[in-house]
Amino acid sequence: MRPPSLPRRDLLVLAVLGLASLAVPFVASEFLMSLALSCLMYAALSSSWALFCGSTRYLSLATSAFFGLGAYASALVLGQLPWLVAIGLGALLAAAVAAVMGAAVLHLRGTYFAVLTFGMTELIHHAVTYFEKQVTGTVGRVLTTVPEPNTVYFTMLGLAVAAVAVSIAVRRSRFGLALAGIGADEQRAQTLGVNTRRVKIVGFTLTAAFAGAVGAAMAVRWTYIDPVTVFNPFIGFQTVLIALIGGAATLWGPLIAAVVFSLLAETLRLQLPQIYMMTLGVLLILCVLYLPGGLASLRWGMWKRRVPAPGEEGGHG
Amino acid sequence: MSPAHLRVQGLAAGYGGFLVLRDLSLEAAPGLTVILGPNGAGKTTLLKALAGLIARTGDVLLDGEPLPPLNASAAVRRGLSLVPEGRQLFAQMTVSENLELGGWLSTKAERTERLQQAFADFPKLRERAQQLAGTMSGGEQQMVAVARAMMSAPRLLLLDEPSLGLAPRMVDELLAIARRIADAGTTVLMVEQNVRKALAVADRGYVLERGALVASGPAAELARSSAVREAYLGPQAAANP
Amino acid sequence: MPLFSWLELIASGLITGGIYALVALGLNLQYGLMRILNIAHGEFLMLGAYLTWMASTTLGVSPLAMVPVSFLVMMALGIVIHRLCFRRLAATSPNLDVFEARGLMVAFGLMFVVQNFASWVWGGDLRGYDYLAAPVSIGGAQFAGNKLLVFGLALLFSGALIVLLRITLLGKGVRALMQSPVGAQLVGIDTARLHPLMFGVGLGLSGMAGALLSMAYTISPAMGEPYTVTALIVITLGGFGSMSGALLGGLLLGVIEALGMHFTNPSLKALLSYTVFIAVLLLRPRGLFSK
Amino acid sequence: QGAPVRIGYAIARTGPWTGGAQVSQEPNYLLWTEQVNAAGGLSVKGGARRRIELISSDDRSDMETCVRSYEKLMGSDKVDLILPPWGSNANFGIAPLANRHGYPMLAPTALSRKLIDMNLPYFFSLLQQPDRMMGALVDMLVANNVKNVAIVYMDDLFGLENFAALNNALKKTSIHVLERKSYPLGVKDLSPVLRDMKAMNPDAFIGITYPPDTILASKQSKEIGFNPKFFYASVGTAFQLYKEVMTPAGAEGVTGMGSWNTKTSPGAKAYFEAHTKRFGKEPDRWASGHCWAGLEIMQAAVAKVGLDRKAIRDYVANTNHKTIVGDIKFTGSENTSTPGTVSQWQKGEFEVVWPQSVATAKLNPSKPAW
Amino acid sequence: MADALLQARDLTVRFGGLTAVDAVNASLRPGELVGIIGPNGAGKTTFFNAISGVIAPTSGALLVDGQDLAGQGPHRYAAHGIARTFQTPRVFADMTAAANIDFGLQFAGRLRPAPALLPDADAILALIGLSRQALYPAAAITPSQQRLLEIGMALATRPRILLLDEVAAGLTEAEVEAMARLIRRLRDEMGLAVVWIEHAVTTLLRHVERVIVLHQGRKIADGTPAEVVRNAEVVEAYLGDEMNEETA
Ligand SMILES: Nc1ncnc2c1ncn2[C@@H]1O[C@H](COP(=O)(O)OP(=O)(O)OP(=O)(O)O)[C@@H](O)[C@H]1O
Ligand SMILES: Nc1ncnc2c1ncn2[C@@H]1O[C@H](COP(=O)(O)OP(=O)(O)OP(=O)(O)O)[C@@H](O)[C@H]1O
Ligand SMILES: [Mg+2]
Ligand SMILES: [Mg+2]
Repeated sequence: MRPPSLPRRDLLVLAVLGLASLAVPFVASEFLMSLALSCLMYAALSSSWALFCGSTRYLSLATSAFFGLGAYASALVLGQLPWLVAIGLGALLAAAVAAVMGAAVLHLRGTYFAVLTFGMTELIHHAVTYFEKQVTGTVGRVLTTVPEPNTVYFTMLGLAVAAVAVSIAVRRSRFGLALAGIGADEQRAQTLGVNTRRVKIVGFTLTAAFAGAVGAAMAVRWTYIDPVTVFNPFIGFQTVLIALIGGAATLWGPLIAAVVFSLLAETLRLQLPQIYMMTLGVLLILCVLYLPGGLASLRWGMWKRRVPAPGEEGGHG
Repeated sequence: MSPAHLRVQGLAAGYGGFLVLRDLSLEAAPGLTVILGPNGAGKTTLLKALAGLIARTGDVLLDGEPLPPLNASAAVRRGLSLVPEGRQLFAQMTVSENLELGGWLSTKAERTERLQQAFADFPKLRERAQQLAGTMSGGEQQMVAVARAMMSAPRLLLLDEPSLGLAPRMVDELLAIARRIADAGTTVLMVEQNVRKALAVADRGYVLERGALVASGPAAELARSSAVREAYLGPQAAANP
Repeated sequence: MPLFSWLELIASGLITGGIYALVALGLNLQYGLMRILNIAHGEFLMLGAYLTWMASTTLGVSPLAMVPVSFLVMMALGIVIHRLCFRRLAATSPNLDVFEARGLMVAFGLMFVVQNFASWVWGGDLRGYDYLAAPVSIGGAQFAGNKLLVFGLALLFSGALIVLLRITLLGKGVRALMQSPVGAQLVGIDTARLHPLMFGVGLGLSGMAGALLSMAYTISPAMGEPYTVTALIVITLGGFGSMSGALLGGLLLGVIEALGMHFTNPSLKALLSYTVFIAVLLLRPRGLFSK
Repeated sequence: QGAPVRIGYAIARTGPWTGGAQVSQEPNYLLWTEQVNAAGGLSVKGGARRRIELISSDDRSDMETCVRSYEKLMGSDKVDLILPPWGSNANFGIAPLANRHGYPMLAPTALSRKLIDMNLPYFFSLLQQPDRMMGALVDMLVANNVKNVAIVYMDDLFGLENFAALNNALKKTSIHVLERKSYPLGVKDLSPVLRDMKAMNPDAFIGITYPPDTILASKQSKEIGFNPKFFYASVGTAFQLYKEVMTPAGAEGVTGMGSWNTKTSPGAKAYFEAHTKRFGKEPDRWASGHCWAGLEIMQAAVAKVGLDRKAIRDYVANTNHKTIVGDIKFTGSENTSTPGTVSQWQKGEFEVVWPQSVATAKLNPSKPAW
Repeated sequence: MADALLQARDLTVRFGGLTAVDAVNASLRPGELVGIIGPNGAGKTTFFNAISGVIAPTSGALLVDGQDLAGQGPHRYAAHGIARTFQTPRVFADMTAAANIDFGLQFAGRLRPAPALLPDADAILALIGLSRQALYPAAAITPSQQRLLEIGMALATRPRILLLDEVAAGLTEAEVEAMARLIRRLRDEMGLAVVWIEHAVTTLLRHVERVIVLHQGRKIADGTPAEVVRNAEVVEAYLGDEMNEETA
């Protein structure tokens, strides 16, 4: 399963993309920069999501929980602590919660897991609401000390690059192979020596750390955060959708989809908001039906000829 | 209800353009017919094509009436029933639910009656009626598969390696059941790897190799034929009658 | 608190619970039996509600008459959707797990499509109308007429579905079909018909629930999600695919929430429901009432 | 005629914010633009009349999209003016941004003391803040000898701030609070709470609620026969929908947040009629009026000082504005001249009944049974 | 038995009211080739599941290298050198045959010394005779080839103990014979201890040194093939007149 692809090539592509993005704030308009920021946000979220969920096929809908926790973490400490520390704390908080959550729910598979992570997200959302109301007497927080837009942009760029770089590294590692084995047949992987429980928890935690860091960085753009905004399940849904449309099992798929998605969103949204959302829905359905490997499989499908598979049976219903 | 007469003429079938069977003709008269052949000969492909699970060309006549291709449920309605390779049980449902579903096209009364017959044939299943089929042992699942196929009271029963995974005693019992079914008026067409035992109970047999029939005749004759003995019964069987 | 008030409180919990059970019917069929976690469930319910609202405010049709109409319209829609999406999905998924995951994604897509279609056609405004809102007094306790109606029909439809699935093999047939499509064909199930039909019925039930709910609640294009979540919680409590479990689960949830609201406050309601939901999933994933 | 004046905004056309945005806000933007353009354009200082070109987009009820849209409008498109998005949350995100870019912002649907306290020079909030609205309500209750009240409120910024203001105001009176219950957004059933309250038989019920819950609480109170003398529900009572869902007879006597109607001023009447004619639906009797007032202020400012945004800001901050909802004057970001008000449904109209100075009808101190 | 590789003590597995494995005591010495037979549902597969960590035994101990592994995850068993195949093949369907083998090498296989016979994936594929199919996706090869691949995957974990569950199912007698020869080779050339479940008794009994017979979860016999075929209880429960034919 370890792809014989050249990590050098992947790293090179990543470096070029990263450097190009580095230039954006100096050459592009403010709007393009904010568009790029949102691309980067979804690239970071969905690449890191796919890192674990794509290969293990554990469909987590908890991204918004980690995102929200990260946002709250930075809202709490920003002002007292420096920016990067706040980002780190966001990642740490999300990772800690993910480790506990993972230990509790990662024995369930399939839609059980999806539904459960959704439920957990809502639980965290309501628990934070209740806590804030009881303890601080209000639900939202105003962020008064916010960094320069450029700082936010470079941070997000760093996170996106890190997410892809980690994905490249993981794909080349035994850890990545273990994740793929879990996705194929978990128990079989166990009998071949994989400590699946540990691998899953580590993977889930890693994914969560990225979402937490992204949440911590994004919070400052909104000045005011409240649970409804930062725990919005749609952040999680969109992450999943982007990853799947791009191809959750591929390295570049989520990134490609994040770009396509953001551009499409920007163009269609202006004239035809509902049509945009409907297009997104239709696109998703078409992808699932006709391109189960995601956008990324479009290109690779052309030159990577598949070995003829005589045993292609299947069919459900 | 009279036993069915199956006539196959010029049958071709395969997977995605790759033909496994070409221009195959055979007949299953009332009684028990066995099909022998090495791995990959196309035995399973033949049964799947007959049951309407895969595309085919050629004529398949049941009592002179053609069976529509690629329509498994229509074939069942016409009285055909297949115990497939891989069993295809409903793993997350109980044994009794699996059996009930075998009688999908029958009335409730018929189902109740046949369920009792199935339990009589396989007492183990009565004991385990409430166990999930997927948790049964390999051999037990095979029993469920056979019993389920019987629930539709078929006129033509197709069995694909029914003895797979069964203990020797069970193989004997199962073949005895197949014989009894045939005697009771159901036409049985059976693929078996357990050549010696199968030929002992069958009326007639065919030998299939690389998609074509290479021998046929009464079972006793086939059992005596040295070609069959050498190919399927191993050297010591040939030496030791 | 006097006994009478207790009874009243429990009765109001039961009524809400009946509505929960009603909301869960369609999803229970689709997810419990067919493994299609139709996350767009609430959206189809919303369509049923809009149909009813439109017919009643513009054409003057009685909302009650729209209940069967919504059922049929949504059932037809369901069959079309099945033809367009799930048929292919079922044919190409290598196993049930993959089918489930992909089905969930398709349902997400449907959610976007339907919700935004509604917002495009009807706008984002909140809508509502007045129908049978007059209180009815039962033994001194008062309940809205429309809620009682909804409750009664919820019980009726749940009951009918329970009986139908018990005396016929339909429900088992659908489950069988999902577990082994080949096996299902081999026992004579016409898989090409049964699958779309049951999906259609599921959607029809959602549409019907929407028609009934529009009598008692305000409607908007974004109203669906909470109903999907409620339905999910209810069928989890009852055990996926168990109609009687969902009815009991719904009633129980209604009563728990009513009591919870009385003793604490509604803010804790969401926390309470999700805690129950997660606890059941973790501790009794086959539902509260499974043996 | 010169180049058009480009005015930009983003607002919810899809997602959960749509309901509010499409009732109280965007229709007004569109109506105003049409009217101004029909009259030959916006008069800009120096006498020229220039057409208005609206540059708008959907914020999808999503903070990030909203922020990005305004960054585009102010940073890249460099529009002449902006109009605010809908709701406190979005305004929290946009206000500092607008301030940084030096765009004056007259927000019709931002209601939070915290936002005022951020002291952003370019930000102005048109609605009365919680202390005023709750103060007026409590004054009214005291004047009508209310002895005790039961309160439900929503768990969000709006609910909590209003609840706090209400408590503050009540503290200064002898009114007894029998019950306080909070509820989460999206509640589907309040009847257990309402039944408890009915058993306590309070003189007044106060709901700090959003439109769906306002209707839910009203319907369920009707259903259980909960008939306090005062039935107050904050947001949504001022909507046409309320009267339709509850029927005019059912709505009779219900009080809530409202501050104007056709009797308030001739301008208000003209606005109301134009709106109803244009969209086939009535504007709500609270935020819509303030939204329109904000547009009037903007229009006057441009006529007076042109499109210099710093000058507009100074003008807005230092002038006593005449608007359809009465005089508006800002102290910092807050509108301190519109008094807190209470309105009440009477024969199909949401009459302002408190304080007397702006009342359009006399308060009916005892709501008829549902 | 001090030199036992693996020792089950009173190993019991219950499913609700059903006792699938009932207080079984058994041990396995290095380099032994042991057969397990018994009627359908006797508990053979369940016994394998319990001694490979796939299910936790209800009670009893399982000593490997003097350590009780009962209740631990399958990866621990793999690390101790216990490898198995599944009765219904469970290969990684989307991966190539070579990648399936490689998987075992990367995990349990990495922890254990490489035997000279099986240094890498290619050697393993050659041994099981699937070199030609190395780059086929595992889903595309036949069930009997998948069973071979299962053996290859087990070998890739570089085990000391190999548990084979009906690897010869569905084969003709000649093919069963070939399979038996492969198994003997593994034992002879690599010194593996092999436990082999198979219903093809005639062949099985010819190749193994010791047979364990399970019946209704209990061990009813444990001895040389010759002893076992003479055991009346075994004949009654399992063999029927299978061996009569053979000896006739
Ligand atoms: N789903 C499939 N797709 C492509 N080729 C297949 C498929 N199933 C079987 N084949 C091929 O068709 C040929 C005949 O297979 P079939 O299963 O009919 O043989 P069989 O006689 O039943 O063998 P066995 O004794 O192993 O069951 C084989 O060469 C096999 O590789
Ligand atoms: N998960 C389970 N739940 C309930 N019963 C089970 C479960 N797994 C196995 N059983 C039962 O335990 C018994 C032993 O099963 P096992 O699979 O070990 O038999 P086996 O000896 O391998 O039989 P076969 O030769 O048919 O494969 C069987 O009767 C089976 O039905
Ligand atoms: Mg076959
Ligand atoms: Mg077994």
